[in-house]
This record gives sequence, structure tokens and C-alpha cells, in this order.
Amino acid sequence: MIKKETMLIKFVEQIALDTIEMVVENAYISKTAIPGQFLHVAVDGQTLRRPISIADINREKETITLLFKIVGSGTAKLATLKPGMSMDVLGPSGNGFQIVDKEPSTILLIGGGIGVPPLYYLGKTLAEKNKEIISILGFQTEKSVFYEEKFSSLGRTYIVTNDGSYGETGFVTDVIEKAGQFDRYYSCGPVPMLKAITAKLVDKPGMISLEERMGCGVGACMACVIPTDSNGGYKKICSDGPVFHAQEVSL
Amino acid sequence: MIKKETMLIKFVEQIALDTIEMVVENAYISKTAIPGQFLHVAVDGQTLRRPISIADINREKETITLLFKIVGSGTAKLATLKPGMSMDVLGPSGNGFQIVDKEPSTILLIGGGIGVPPLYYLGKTLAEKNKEIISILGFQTEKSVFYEEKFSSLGRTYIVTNDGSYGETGFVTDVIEKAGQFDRYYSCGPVPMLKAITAKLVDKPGMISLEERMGCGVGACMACVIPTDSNGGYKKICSDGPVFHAQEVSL
Amino acid sequence: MTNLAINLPGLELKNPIMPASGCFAFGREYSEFYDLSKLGAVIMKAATGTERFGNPTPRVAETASGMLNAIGLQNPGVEKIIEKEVPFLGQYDTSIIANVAGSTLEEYEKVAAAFNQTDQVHALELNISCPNVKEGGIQFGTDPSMAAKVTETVKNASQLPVYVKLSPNVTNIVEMAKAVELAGADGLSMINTITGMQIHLPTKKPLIANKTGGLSGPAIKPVAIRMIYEVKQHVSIPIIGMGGISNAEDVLEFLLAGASAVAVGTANFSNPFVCPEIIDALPETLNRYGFDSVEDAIGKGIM
Amino acid sequence: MTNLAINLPGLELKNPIMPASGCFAFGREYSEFYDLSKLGAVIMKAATGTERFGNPTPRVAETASGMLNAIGLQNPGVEKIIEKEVPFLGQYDTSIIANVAGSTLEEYEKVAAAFNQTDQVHALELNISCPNVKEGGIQFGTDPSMAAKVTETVKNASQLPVYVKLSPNVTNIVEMAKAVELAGADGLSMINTITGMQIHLPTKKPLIANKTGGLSGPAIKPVAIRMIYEVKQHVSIPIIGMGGISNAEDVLEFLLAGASAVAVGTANFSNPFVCPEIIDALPETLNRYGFDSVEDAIGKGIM
Ligand SMILES: Cc1cc2nc3c(=O)[nH]c(=O)nc-3n(C[C@H](O)[C@H](O)[C@H](O)COP(=O)(O)OP(=O)(O)OC[C@H]3O[C@@H](n4cnc5c(N)ncnc54)[C@H](O)[C@@H]3O)c2cc1C
Ligand SMILES: Cc1cc2nc3c(=O)[nH]c(=O)nc-3n(C[C@H](O)[C@H](O)[C@H](O)COP(=O)(O)OP(=O)(O)OC[C@H]3O[C@@H](n4cnc5c(N)ncnc54)[C@H](O)[C@@H]3O)c2cc1C
Ligand SMILES: Cc1cc2nc3c(=O)[nH]c(=O)nc-3n(C[C@H](O)[C@H](O)[C@H](O)COP(=O)(O)O)c2cc1C
Ligand SMILES: Cc1cc2nc3c(=O)[nH]c(=O)nc-3n(C[C@H](O)[C@H](O)[C@H](O)COP(=O)(O)O)c2cc1C
Ligand code: FES
Ligand code: FES
Repeated sequence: MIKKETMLIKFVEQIALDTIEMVVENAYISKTAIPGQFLHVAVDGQTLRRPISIADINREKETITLLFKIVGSGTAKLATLKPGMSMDVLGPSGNGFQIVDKEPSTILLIGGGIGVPPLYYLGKTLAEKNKEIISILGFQTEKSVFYEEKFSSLGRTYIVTNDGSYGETGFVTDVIEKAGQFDRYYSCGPVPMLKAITAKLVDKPGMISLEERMGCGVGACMACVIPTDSNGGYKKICSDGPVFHAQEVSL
Repeated sequence: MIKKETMLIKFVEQIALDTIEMVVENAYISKTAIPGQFLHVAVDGQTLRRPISIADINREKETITLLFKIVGSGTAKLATLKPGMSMDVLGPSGNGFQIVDKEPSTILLIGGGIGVPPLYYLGKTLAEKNKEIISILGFQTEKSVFYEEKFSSLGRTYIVTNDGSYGETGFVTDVIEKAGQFDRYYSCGPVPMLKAITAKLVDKPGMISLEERMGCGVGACMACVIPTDSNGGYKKICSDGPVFHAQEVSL
Repeated sequence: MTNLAINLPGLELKNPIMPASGCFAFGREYSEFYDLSKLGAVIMKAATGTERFGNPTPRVAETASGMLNAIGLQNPGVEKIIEKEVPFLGQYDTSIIANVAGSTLEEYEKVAAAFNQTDQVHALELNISCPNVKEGGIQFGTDPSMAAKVTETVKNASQLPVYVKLSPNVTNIVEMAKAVELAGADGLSMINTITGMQIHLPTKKPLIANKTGGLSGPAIKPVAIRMIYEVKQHVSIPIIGMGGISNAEDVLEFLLAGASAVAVGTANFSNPFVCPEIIDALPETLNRYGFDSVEDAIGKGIM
Repeated sequence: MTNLAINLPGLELKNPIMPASGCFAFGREYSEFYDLSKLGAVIMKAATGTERFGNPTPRVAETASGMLNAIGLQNPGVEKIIEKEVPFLGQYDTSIIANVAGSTLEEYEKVAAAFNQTDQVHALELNISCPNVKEGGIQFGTDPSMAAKVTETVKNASQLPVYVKLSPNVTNIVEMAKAVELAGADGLSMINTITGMQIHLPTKKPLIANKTGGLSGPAIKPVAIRMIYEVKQHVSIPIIGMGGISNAEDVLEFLLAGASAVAVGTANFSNPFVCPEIIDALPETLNRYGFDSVEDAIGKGIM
């Protein structure tokens, strides 16, 4: 259930170009959130809240890690918050990634830019369930790369940069062959990337996490819809998503 | 000349009911400001700046003291600032109190509520010029009283509260007789008080400091005008004032 | 004890606070945050004759102290609303106001008539002002004779009191208000959003897919207050006020300007508890400024 | 090198940035902060036929991301402006635009004609939209035929190019723009303030002594962008855009919507250096979004 919670900021650090890692403390969120869910974060002076994915959780310490990129006024203000200050959030919001528990399997995680964060908590959770994890993480350039070691500790990890300044050159889709066999995939990133991936991997079961501009973040305003493939209905990204089956929505 | 200056906050403390004393550091303002001038203070998230009088200056330490009452959103936000943070101000603004240097004389200072602050810097400056100072300070209630000792160190000081909870009971005008002989007066406070004082002391030379809602604070927008007694012209409180000769303006 | 109750045509409100149409869907989502029985009333999302999918996304944009929206009346259609949503809201001890929209006179008539099927709806809010409907909605809201016509049509089709929701995008709001009063409106609801646009620099295109959207939030409050103040002096039907309300002081400002009750829209998005928090704060706020009841304050700012 | 220059009727601007009328008086105050020669142009405070003292105070109120003003055209009268203020501004290497106001056709005519005496004024901005003049100003600004009439009158009286400043307080801004274009306007200036009100809770009265005031600042930017975007597609005269501009990104947004130059009003009050700071930031901002010149960007957001 979504609650309005106050989170105590424990740690803030820039970990890549314009990219902030923030660790916050909250009992309720840390106990209840699952991978793929997000927090709807209030930012002082802004009319609307900002959706930010849950990048990691430490249940013992009751902390949540957020990773966000400074792209506009809201994220810029969030980046100025300091340990000891607090943050007002709604969460945990949305439906997370469905984890198929039964069989042993190999999982491909494909993240692009600031779509990478939710995949880390997912990957960690899957690794705890003894899945084999392969990760492909795409960034624009070397300076934007983050969490390479963290993903590497979960399994084989490929870094791709658009300009070739680090790791492989090109797009995440260029590396999928290299990654080898896998049973299902999970992806989050910009829509063009998700389009290319879902087209390429049309035969594999997969789930994708989507972004859209939001009003309420709780399913009440109809701002964040996406057409579904089945005849004409809309789903709400904030409450039906942000995670969908790869072939469920029309990108 | 008015400049746009950054001031470093050194000290913030609540000194009476909803009343904040703030000491800020700035070389230019501390060197150039005279009693009666004000600062036009930017407040994060507010469209307009807030005019706050200069309550004291320490030229050696290059600090300026501001005293303000929390009455709305702007002053409430100012009150949350902490030492080490900085403040953007325009100043020193307006024309201050004219000090008649020549003869030895007795000066009556009459302040009401949050009109008290500019009189302290004035009183201190006059005391340095060996004037005799008598002060009458009016407040709503005991909890609102501030700077009694500071004024007492300048000379005889009467505190008046509307509800009689401290000092004399009533209005500042009720105490003027008690104060005895004086040569000229300076006053700052709510308009009804200034009206009563200028009517009562019509035969004495005096100066009063006025308030009005401001736009620009530099004389460009015509928001802050007051009719003058001479036929029909308007003066601007931000640039012609805030200090006027008692009989110059029509209250 | 401070009296928050207020009686309006069709509506015996225990307090003057209701969520605004389109900002609260049909209550389900916010019912997980608090008991909707706390609310004076709920204004439902617009209902049209048949299901609508609305506009393409992006549908919202943030602006300084406000937001733009162009949802485009997405709703499941009036029949489904009556079947599934009204009974849900009917569980709560609060009044229900149905927001009626359409593209043609016939559609308005059909939607209004449909609500006669249920006795759980207490009043209609006639949305002649949604700027996001292209087929004619906007004309209804900006032409006094069209506005009068749709008001009459809906009055004839419905047993319920009708509050006509006015658009602020007009030269003369008083003329609009008088036209719909004359046509039989039982009350007014004002203001709807002001048409605006934001251009997204990276794409060099209007950010909202529909190009224009409706501006709401604190940015528009001064316009709402002005229009209510003007209209109140020229009509004798009550006004439900809205536009940028986010706290109890704002509510009092609307009451003083002439509103008899208020709706809260955009503020729900930043604080889902804004309505109950306002209700809790209202008695103290009224008292602080010398009022014993909501009734007392209505129109007291008019000089 | 990025080209900020833009040529408009009567105005060869070295950059598209000018302070808006009424927010900069006649330049004296801000000339103490920076060299006015930096500005593309200066739009002077409104001139009327004779001296005006304006409205009682309070004349301004703060609102969310905006402000209300009801100065009421306080100015020393056109003759004194020509005698004392124009020569002051004339010292600077910048264009001068005179804002012409009045209560009657005759007054507009007189003011416009008076500016023929000086060759230091480069264009007139015809203020038919000041909401704070009761005697008829508002009608000029909201009725297309009245607007056309005053435009024609002023065009006949003056040798200078005339930019008509439109009021946003209308149902149909395109109709207004087309009417004044047809009547001979050389350009448009938009938008003026939106009429609003704030009620002061402690006194239970409208805070502004004039009751209503004009809303300006970032709050109204979406309305300005929308109106410019709409009008640009229906007129062929250039538009000076304004309403809530406070940085170089805002300027680009106005250019994309169809403005050829812009004016900055309210933002001067919080930051006296806002105009020169915008001018300094503009080349980089244009480049970042792929433009080499101001000219390039004009109307590029229209789809
Ligand atoms: C479910 C979800 C999860 C997300 N998780 C993350 C994350 O973990 N880390 C991260 O860096 N970013 C994440 N984003 C994107 C993030 O929400 C935006 O970058 C952020 O809202 C931008 O705010 P701003 O004020 O800096 O930008 P501005 O452009 O100033 O914002 C203006 C408005 O547009 C909205 N907006 C702008 N870009 C986006 C976007 N891409 N998606 C949705 N709304 C947008 C803002 O929320 C705001 O309402 C997520 C988005 C969604 C929908
Ligand atoms: C020359 C001058 C000197 C002043 N010196 C002091 C001082 O030393 N200490 C102090 O506590 N107060 C002083 N004031 C009053 C102070 O400016 C206001 O209390 C303050 O602006 C209120 O801001 P707010 O946001 O808290 O209130 P709000 O009511 O939220 O403010 C809304 C708007 O109204 C304006 N406003 C509200 N009250 C006043 C007022 N009394 N005078 C002018 N504008 C007002 C604000 O500046 C703002 O633009 C002075 C005023 C003037 C004109
Ligand atoms: C996302 C959104 C959707 C809206 N949908 C409707 C609607 O369906 N019908 C309607 O009459 N008004 C609709 N409105 C307008 C609001 O009911 C209200 O009149 C307006 O937003 C002003 O109030 P506010 O500033 O409190 O949001 C909508 C507003 C928003 C922000
Ligand atoms: C205090 C003030 C005074 C104004 N006086 C005038 C005026 O005399 N003539 C005029 O045409 N517009 C006047 N305006 C309107 C501005 O020129 C401008 O059109 C409007 O404020 C929108 O721009 P902004 O949001 O950048 O302020 C005034 C605005 C303000 C805030
Ligand atoms: S953001 Fe409101 S429904 Fe998704
Ligand atoms: S505040 Fe602008 S002239 Fe005084």
C-alpha cells in the first residue's frame, strides 16, 4: 500500500556525471518495496512530485538507495539535499518486476542510462534466488558510467557507451548476441531502446519498465497512460506499471 | 549606491515572540549604510524581495544586524536560514534619518513593534554624537518585547505594552508626556501610531519612517508611493524614503 | 463550535471541501489514504456518453506554481460510471457530484439523463469548459448563448440540481454567469483551467502532445478569486470555487470572495491528504479571522 | 559567432532583450546597476496626455510565482517625458520604445503625436490593455473594433512604427491580433497582465486598493506562450513577447513560440541584473539547442 512517508537522508554522493546516489532511511518502505517500484518524491518549490526508482534496499539498516540524474529543476534541487535533512515521498508506488521463482534460469538485465537503477535491486534479489545474472548496461559516455562493479558482483556485465569511450561501442542491442543464452529478460531505459529490445527479443519472455510524465502518481489523474496492445485500452504507468510484460503495451 | 550583495549569515536567534535577530556579514553594506536605510532581501521561492531595516552595524566586524518578525511566508523562510548560509540583498536602500549634528540636544525615539529596529542603529549613532537619548518602545504584549537593555544603555527607556503585561499600559502616545523635554523626535511603527504621534507632536521637528508594499525597491515601479502634503505629488517610499520629515507626507 | 456545514441546492455538505473533478478519478485511489466520508462531497471525473481514451501523452507538464494538463476526458463512459463507480463512492457518507461532459448537445443530454438512473448522485457539474475537447466543448464554454442552451438542455434532461462549470478563458465572465443563471443553473462552479502551453526546448515542440493544456494550481488563484468576486455580485445562485487551493487560508479567501464551497484539484497530487488536512484546519482558520461558521464568511470580502 | 541581432519595424536591435513597460520606469534607477547600452531596447513606462498620480496604495501584492499590480499609469505626462526622460535614455546606445496610454481616443492621439517632436524614440507600444484604467482602457483592449480604431488613430497621428500591446483577458486573442494588424499595426506586443485579485485575510478586503490588479511573472508564462503560438500563425507582423520571462531558456521558449524579441518585466524586481545576465547567457543557450542566431529560432516551435 502506498503511504506518505518521511525519509531521513543518510548519504548523498555524486557517482558519475550529473548522477547522484542517495541513501535514505525509512522502515515502512524498506520493508515493503519490491524491485521495480518507485517513490514519488516531493521537491520543495515544485508543483509535482518526481518519480524515482528504488535502486537498492538494505532491510536490516532500513535504508533505500536512489540513483538519479540531474536533468532539470527538480532533480537539481534534490541533489542539494544533505544528510540529516528529510524527504517526503509517496511509496512504494506501482507494480514491480514479477519474479518467476520456480526453475533455475539465466536472466538478462538490460539497462540504459538512468534506467539502470531499478535493475540493480532486481538483480540483487534474483541473485539471492540463485538465478544466473547477465547484465548489459548502456551509457552515453565514460563519465556517465556507474554501478559497474555492483553489477559485476552479480554476474557477467557488459558496459556499452554510445561514443565508445568505455567498454563496447554502440547501443545495448549491439551486445545482446555476445551475452549468450538466457531465459528471460528485464529492461529499463529510454523508449527507443525498449522498442529496439522488445522487437529484437520478441520470442523471449521479458518485462520492461516505462517512464511517463506524471501528475498524481497514484492512478487518479490519467496523466501517465500507455496504450495496450489488446484493443485500445489504456494502462496507467504509475499504478498498472511502471513494469509491464514486454509485449503487453504498444511503445 | 545600491548594490546587489551576498551576505554571509553569522548568527540567528529568536529574541522575542516570532521575532528573529540575524547578524550577517558584508563589507560594502557595513561600510556605507546609514541609520534608517533598509535591505531588500531575496527569499527563495518568493517573487518579490522583502524590505528589512538595518537595526545595527558593527563596522569593525563588518556585520549588520537585522531584526524581523515572522508575519508571512517570506519572513518565515528567512527565519529558517542558518549560520553559514548566505542571503542575497539589494542595499543599502532608501534615504535614512537625517542627523542634525551641530547643537547638543535631546532626542526622543518612538518605536512601535517591528518599527523598533531602525531606531536602535539611529540611537547608537546619535549617542556617539553625544546626544541625549530618550526611548519609548511600544509592543503588543510582554512576550513581544525586545532590545530593552540595548536601548536602556543609550538612555532613559520606557516600554509600553498594549495589554499592560509589561512596563506601562496603552500606546506609546500615552507615555510621551512622561518622557519630558526633548528637541526632536524620530519614529517608526504602524501608520496609526505615526498618525497619532505626528498629530500630537505637530510643533516639534521630527522624522518618521514608513512602510509600504514594494515591487522593485529601487524607485522604478511606482508601487510604494505616498502622497505629499504639497499639492498632490507622490513620493516613493523605497527611494525618496522610507524616512520623511514628519509633516512632509500625508498619512 | 465552529460550524463547517453548508447547504446548497441538492447538497447538504458537512463541510465545504471537495476534491475537484479530474483530480480524484472516482475516489478509489485516495480512499486508500483516508476515509472519504470525511469529505463534504466528491466531484467525479468527467463522464461522457461513451468510453473515451483521451489524448496522447505527454498529458501533463509542470509550470511555475502550476501545471498544464490535457487528459482529454478519458473515462469509461457514463453507463460504466453509474454501474461501477457511483456504487463505490455511495458507500461513503459524502455527497456525490457527477461532472457531465460531451461534444454535442445530444451527448450532454444523454449523460445528464443517464444519471437519473441512480439516486446516489446528488448534483451535476456541467463541464462546458474543458479546453481539451476539440469538437465543440470550447464553444459551449465561451459563448453565452451556447452555454445557456446546454444548461437548459441538461436541466430539462435531469432531476438533479445543475452547477455549471465556467471557463476562465473569456472576456466577460459575468456575462457567462448571468446567461447560465437565466437558463436555469442552480449553481456555478468556477474556475476551470486557463489555456496554456509549454514548449519543450530539447524537442522544440509543445511538450503536451495536445499542444495546449489547461493551467491549474496556485498560479491561477488570483484569476479565480477575481472572477468569483465579480460574478458573486451579479448572480444569486451559489458558487463552488476552485483554482489553486492548497490550504485552509486559501479556502477562506475563496469564501470571502463569494464561494459557498470549494474544490481542491492539483494540490491532491503533491499531498494526497490535502483535503482532510484542510478540513481539520478550517475551524481554527475561520476562528482566527473572526468567523464562527463557513456560512458567515461567504462573500464577506466584497466591498 | 552567435548572432543576437534582430531587425523589426523601426528597431535595429543588437539583441532581442528589453525591459518591459512599467517595470523599468525611464531607466534611471537601473542605469545605476549596469550600462543600459547593453540592452536591445528600453520600453518606457506608459505615457498619458497629462500627469497622472495613479491608484491608491497598496498597489502590488505577491502571488504564487507572480505578482499583482495596479499602479494605474502614474507618469509625469508625455511632455515632461519627452523633455526629461527621453534625452536621458537617448544617451545610451539602445532603442527607445514609448508606451502610449490614454482614456480616450483623443488622448491616445495626442500622446502618439507628441512623440513626433523627438527623434530619439524609435517605436511606439500602444497600450490598449492596461487593466487598471477604468475610463475605457479596458474596452479598447477587449473589443476588436475598438482596438482597430485606436490603432488607426495612432498610426495616423504618428510617424513611428506602432506595436499594439494585447490584453490576454479575451476569449479570442487571434481575432484581436488580426483586427489590429488589419488596422495598420506594425507589430504586436503580448501579453499584458491577466486581471486578478487577492483578498487580504486580516482586513477581509481585496489587498490591492484598486481591488483588481494585473497578474505578471512566471505564473502567466504558459498563457503568454500559448497566445503567441496561436497568434503567430495568423498574422505576418512581428511579435514582441513577454510574460514571466526570467532567464535565457524562457527567451528561447518565446522565440520558438513565435516572438521575434522579448520584454522582461517582473523579473527585474528580484534581480536588477536580469536583462544583462540573459543577454550574456543567450548565445550559449541558443547554441545548446542548435541555433546560430535569434532569427533562426523564431517560430521554430510551431508545428
Ligand atoms: C517510474 C519512473 C521511475 C524513474 N526512476 C528514475 C530513477 O531512478 N533515476 C532517475 O534519474 N530518473 C528516474 N526517472 C525519471 C525522473 O522522474 C525524471 O528525470 C525527473 O522527474 C525529472 O525531473 P526534473 O525536475 O529534474 O526535470 P524537469 O524536466 O524540470 O521536470 C519537469 C516535469 O517533467 C517530469 N519529467 C521530466 N522528465 C521525465 C521523465 N523522464 N519521466 C517522467 N517524468 C519526467 C518531471 O517529473 C516534472 O513533472 C523515473 C521516471 C519514472 C516515470
Ligand atoms: C522600509 C521597510 C523596512 C522594514 N523593516 C522591517 C524590519 O526591520 N523588521 C521587520 O520585521 N519588518 C520590517 N518591515 C516589514 C517587512 O517588510 C514585512 O513584514 C515583510 O515584507 C513581510 O513579508 P512576509 O513574506 O513574511 O509576509 P507576507 O504577508 O506573506 O508578504 C506578502 C507581500 O507583502 C509584503 N508586505 C507584507 N507586509 C508588509 C509590510 N508591513 N511592509 C511592506 N511590505 C509588506 C511583502 O514584502 C510581500 O511582498 C519593513 C518594511 C519596509 C517597507
Ligand atoms: C489532471 C486534471 C484533470 C482535470 N479534469 C477535469 C475534468 O474531467 N472535468 C472538469 O470539469 N475539470 C477538470 N479539471 C479541472 C479541475 O477540476 C479544476 O477546475 C482546476 O484544476 C482548477 O483547480 P486546481 O487549481 O485546484 O487544480 C482537471 C484538472 C486537472 C489538473
Ligand atoms: C509594476 C508593473 C507596472 C506595469 N506597467 C505597465 C505599463 O505602464 N504599460 C504597459 O503596457 N504594461 C505595464 N506592465 C505590464 C508589463 O509591461 C508586462 O506586459 C507584464 O508585466 C508581463 O511581463 P512580466 O511577467 O515579465 O512582468 C506593468 C507590469 C508591472 C508588473
Ligand atoms: S500519474 Fe496520475 S494516473 Fe498516473
Ligand atoms: S518599490 Fe518600486 S518604486 Fe518603490
